[in-house]
Amino acid sequence: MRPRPFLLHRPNTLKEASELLYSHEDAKPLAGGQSLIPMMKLRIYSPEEIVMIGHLPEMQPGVKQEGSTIVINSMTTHDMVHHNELISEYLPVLSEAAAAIADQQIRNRGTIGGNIAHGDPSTNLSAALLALDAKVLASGKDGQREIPIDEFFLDLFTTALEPGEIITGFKVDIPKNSRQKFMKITRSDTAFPLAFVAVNIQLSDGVVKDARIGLGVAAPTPIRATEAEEYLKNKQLNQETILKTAEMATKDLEPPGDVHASPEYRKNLLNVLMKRCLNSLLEEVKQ
Amino acid sequence: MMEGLVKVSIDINGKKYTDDVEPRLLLVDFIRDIARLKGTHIGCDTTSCGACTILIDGMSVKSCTMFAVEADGRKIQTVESLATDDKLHPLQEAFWEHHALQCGYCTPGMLMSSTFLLSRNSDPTEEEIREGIAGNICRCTGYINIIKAVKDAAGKINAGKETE
Amino acid sequence: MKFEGSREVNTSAQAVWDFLTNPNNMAECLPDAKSHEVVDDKTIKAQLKVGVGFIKEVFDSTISYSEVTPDSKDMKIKIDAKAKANTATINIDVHVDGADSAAKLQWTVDAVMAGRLASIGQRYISKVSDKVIEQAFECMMSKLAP
Amino acid sequence: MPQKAELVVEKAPETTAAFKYMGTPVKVAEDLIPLQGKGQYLDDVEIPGTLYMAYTLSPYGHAKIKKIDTSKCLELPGVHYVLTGEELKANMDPYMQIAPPPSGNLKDYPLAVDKVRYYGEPVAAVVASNAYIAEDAAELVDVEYEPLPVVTDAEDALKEGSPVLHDSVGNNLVWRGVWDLGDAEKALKEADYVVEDTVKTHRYAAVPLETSGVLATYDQSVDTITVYSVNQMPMFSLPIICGALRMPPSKFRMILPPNVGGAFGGKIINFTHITVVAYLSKLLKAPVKYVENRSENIMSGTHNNERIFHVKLAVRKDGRVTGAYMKAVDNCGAYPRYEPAGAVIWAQVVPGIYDVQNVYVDFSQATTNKGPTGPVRGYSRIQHNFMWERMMNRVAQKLNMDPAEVRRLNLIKAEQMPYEGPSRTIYDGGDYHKAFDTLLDTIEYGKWREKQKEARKQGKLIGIGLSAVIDSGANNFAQVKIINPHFPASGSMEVGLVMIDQFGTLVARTGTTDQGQSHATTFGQIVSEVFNTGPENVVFQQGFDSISNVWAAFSGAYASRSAVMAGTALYYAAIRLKEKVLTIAAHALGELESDLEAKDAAVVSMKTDKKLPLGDIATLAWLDVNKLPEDMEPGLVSYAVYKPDFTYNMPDEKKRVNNTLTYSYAIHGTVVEVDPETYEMKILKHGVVSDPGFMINPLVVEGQEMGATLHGISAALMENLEYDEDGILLTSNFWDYLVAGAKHMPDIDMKTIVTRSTSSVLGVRGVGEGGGGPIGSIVNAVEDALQPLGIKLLSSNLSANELYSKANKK
Repeated sequence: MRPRPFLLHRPNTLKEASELLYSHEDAKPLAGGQSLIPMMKLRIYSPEEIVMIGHLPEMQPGVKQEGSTIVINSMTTHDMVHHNELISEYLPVLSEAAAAIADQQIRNRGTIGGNIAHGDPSTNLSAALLALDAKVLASGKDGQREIPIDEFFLDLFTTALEPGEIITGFKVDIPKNSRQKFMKITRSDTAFPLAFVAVNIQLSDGVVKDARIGLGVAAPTPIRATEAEEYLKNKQLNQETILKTAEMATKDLEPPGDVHASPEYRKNLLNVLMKRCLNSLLEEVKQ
Repeated sequence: MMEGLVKVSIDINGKKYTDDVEPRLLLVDFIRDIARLKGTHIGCDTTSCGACTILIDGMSVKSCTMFAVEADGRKIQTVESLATDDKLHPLQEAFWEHHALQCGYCTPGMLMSSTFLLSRNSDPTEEEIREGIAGNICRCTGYINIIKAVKDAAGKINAGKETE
Repeated sequence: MKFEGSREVNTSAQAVWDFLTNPNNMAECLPDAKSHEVVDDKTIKAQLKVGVGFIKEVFDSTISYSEVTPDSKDMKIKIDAKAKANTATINIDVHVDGADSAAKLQWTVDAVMAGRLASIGQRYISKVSDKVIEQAFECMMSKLAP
Repeated sequence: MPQKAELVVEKAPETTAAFKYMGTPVKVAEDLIPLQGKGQYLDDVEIPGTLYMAYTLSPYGHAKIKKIDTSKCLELPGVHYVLTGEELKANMDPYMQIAPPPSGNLKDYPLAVDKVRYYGEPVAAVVASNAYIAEDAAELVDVEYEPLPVVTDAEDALKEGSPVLHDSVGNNLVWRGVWDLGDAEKALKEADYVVEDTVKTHRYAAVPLETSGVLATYDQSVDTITVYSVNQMPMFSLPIICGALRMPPSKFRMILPPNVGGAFGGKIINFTHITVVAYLSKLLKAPVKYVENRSENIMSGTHNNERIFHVKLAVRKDGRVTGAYMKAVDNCGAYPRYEPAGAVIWAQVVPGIYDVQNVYVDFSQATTNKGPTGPVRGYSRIQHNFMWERMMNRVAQKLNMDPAEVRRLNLIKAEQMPYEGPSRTIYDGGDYHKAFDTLLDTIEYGKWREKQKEARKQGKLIGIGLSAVIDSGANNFAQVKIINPHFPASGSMEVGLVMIDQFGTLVARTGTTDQGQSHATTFGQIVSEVFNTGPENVVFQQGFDSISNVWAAFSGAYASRSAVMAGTALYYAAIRLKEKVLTIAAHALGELESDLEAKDAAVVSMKTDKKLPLGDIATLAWLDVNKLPEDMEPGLVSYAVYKPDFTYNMPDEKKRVNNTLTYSYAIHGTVVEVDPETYEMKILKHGVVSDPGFMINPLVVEGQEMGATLHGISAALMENLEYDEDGILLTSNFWDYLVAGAKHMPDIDMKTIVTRSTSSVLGVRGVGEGGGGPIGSIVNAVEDALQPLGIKLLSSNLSANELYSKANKK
């Protein structure tokens, strides 16, 4: 299948791109296109105008350390996120999440900015960035702003980006004494995932000082398990607390259902993944 | 600026192809219908099957999930680039040796994914090969012979390197 | 696909009923209407841009009232909506009752979604149609009793 | 000319060792073409000025078409034409139906007329100057529908009061037939136990990686339509199409490009596309191309028969099954395009691999609001094989026996071969016990049973499952006469042509349509063998062409018939040609024919060592023809049509007939582990032991068996066509219709044991359709794994989601 026609814009600057997107309500930015183009080919989504942004200088792939912060540019591909040394070292949950996206070809082309801008609860990186308390760097016609990831996902396919705003990158403070894990269950690499979980806990002498948990395909948006995070704080990580955390993280969820997973089954998977993530971190600590 | 037809110029296998195209023209259609290189195939609508896999600036991508305009000014390799002077690429040799194809429809995509894999990992394990071709569907062979062929080709390429 | 909803309003059942049965009020509350036209006292034609987030389709829709029964305050609303490769047929049973300043509006929906979005968007489609209808009633009730 | 009977005895040696070129894993020369991206598949065929067609599809499962407005569509620049069912109805006849009336009264057109009956049914066909515009235009066809009640379940469809799909039929019954073979009633009465259960096989599709497609052109100068298609049985489809279009087959040229991207049965009922595109090309006097997109291929490109069985087995105390009584209902979707053939084709494998002579089957097929069904790898037999394998496990459970033991007890014995089944199928040799025992060794059955005990103590869910398939091949079309005695087809045939060109090159042609089965190399080996010369001297013509290539009316690659049918025809043709070559050489050399032999592209005298190259013989035969023996016809062309004797060639009043010429078989064993929390299933071990008969090229045969194994694994664990209650297909593309990838395919331990086929000339059996083998072993293994949870499985498709819901229902 082939996409419906659209008008193409190839702006020269980020500012120009923002202005275009602001003034053309039905325009959509195109980054790596790995989410967008398949939807356009199936004709379930057909923007009237496309604004190419992948070539803009401000967006070019790159990961760098600025003091205690890692900055990831928007066009950094999943494959780059997966293999980047800084990310593997300091933000392994993000690296693991990127590695688990679809297949090699899609990881070679899909970008972190496009992935997050999509506002889809089934994108791996959203859970990882929630767990890492990332900041989304957005550029609009009135300038730059930082949006805390907690405030970014508003509803299904709906984000906090204002008209004309484009994600230029992400900032993540390097967590201290952090243990991180990403786990996912999917029937097939390019299929809609069944469930995934991203965990980032700060440990001191086996006691959890802080915890952030991102859940995927758990709700209309990527979400955190805030109650469970609260519970886990200042607790020793052990079988009992792990079970309780998993239960609290999932008990009130109403995940979407489809032919591959009922809401109940998805809930169960999230619970199991939650336990497995924490258990695997517990194992790591023991070693 | 807003554009109707767009001039696109793409280097495919060392040859430059230029045409005015609709912005929505998929790269795979550019390769097949404008460059008239028919080795790159279409097998699905959802970026799942990998029959259209090519290398763009050395990276494997699915050419059905890119617009031709996105490839403007870039270098592409398709399956037609693998054999040189009628000499098969080691991967092609190994696919032949192991009967790693039946209908051959997935084969160009499989070869391009494998080429990328070996460019990055010269000695992949069986598991790494499975991961490397996870984005390519084959309905005929059951994959086992493909995995064997990729492993074998890696061995031969490495042996070749050592003797150089 | 079936779902239901209700809303309590600080006004009389009669006021709710009168407001609801006037298609002009409904027309003002159609979510994401690109255009609308009240054809007669039982029919609205509208172009509705419905979807989730940025994924939206424009549906040519006909909304018609039938079996309007003032005595029991029951009526049926039928929505026939058609877009490229997608159609929806939605039947809503509406009932109003309740005391003077505590009316209750109740609706039950039976929706048949057909086409590509119904096939591909199975995970979300029930939530969307549920939400669209709820929004329309919410909008009307808040106009009636802000 | 030699008689066939003599050939069988004299020329087909008993053992592989007797052959030089056949029986060896020759590398597949034609693989080199697609390997370099040089293959020519349908979509690669280009004709200047080609227009493109796209369909407008039904969004509903069942709805009345109230009005079609094409005005907006026609306004779009680049649009040439819009075709609707109304126009087709006025200009063509509905397709021939296999079933007799009343269901034979069904009116089937390639575009919906008056109403749509399944989700994705083509409603209009739009022709435009390119594929992009055609797709845009197809969306602008404005169809007004009135939704109708939907029926998706076959048993519901046969109930009184169910929505009726085809008014001209009056109800949803396609065909019903009863087989009363032996005395099942008596067996049940006398049984120690009656084991009863319901078994269900699910709906999945062939999904070859290349979808179906058509390119048609109309040549006014000769008033002929030329169609390039990927149809697997072009000459069988031709009368169906030409009958509907009211034109003589001789004015309709069928071509298959040299490469077809897989088929697996899924490229047979695509004659609907061919009809529409051919019609349009003639109407518009322009080449028209259509290539299915993946969604179209999944929605309507051939689903397999979804079947429900209600079974009672008569069982003796010792585990011997003495009879079977069953009611089976097929859900054959909205249009029975190849059905009800599936309602008899199962009878190729009535008792499976087990010695059961008393079988009663009451079989019905129903139309429903799902996509049309047709042959899918293992067509109609895998359902039946699956039923047997599930029921064997039920017997084991009932008697508290090891399921392997129950099977061993009931297997047909080697000394019973050739075995005549209750429906007069003749199983052509084999050693089922040896294959079965080899399989148990291969998967280390005993060891895994021990491991399973240990695992259960630790709360792990490990299960072991076994299953078998009879992979019947080279069908006898007479079986369709069970459905309709007037159906004009019986037996089987295939044609081979072998010639030597002017330069002495051997050329071979046959009517089969290669879709990845390596015909060129395999058939080249046969010709090589006869002429005792290397395959480099043989050219096999790839692709099919009803004008320039050979064909028989049943020609094609389906029903695992190519090696058996075309192989034999070529073998005969080659032998006939060799006779002529030797005669010419004897005349030229002045020697006795009996002193000469063909060798290395020449004829050599065993007496004098004199040698005459084939090139020289070709010169005599084609050019210097006055030097030929007196009265000899010039040229070096030999043509043979092979029509096998099935012994029981036609059905009798009890519906008994030998349905097929060869019956290869495979035993599968699977060890699975089910995750007790997520219910994900992982195959720890999978073994296959098959008996393909003599293998002309073991590399190719093993490739086919491996592919069939993949299809079975994918069908059991992934592929599922699921419809909602409104008849909307929820798995309409590869995001939701999941097919196995490299990560899903476990290592397969594959072994072959070879016994010659007693019924085929070369000793080969048809292979490659045993797609159902792993389905039974996987379902049995998963149920075995879940035994501690007391979960019983019903269907041939498993998902973790379903297992979870079963585990948490109690």
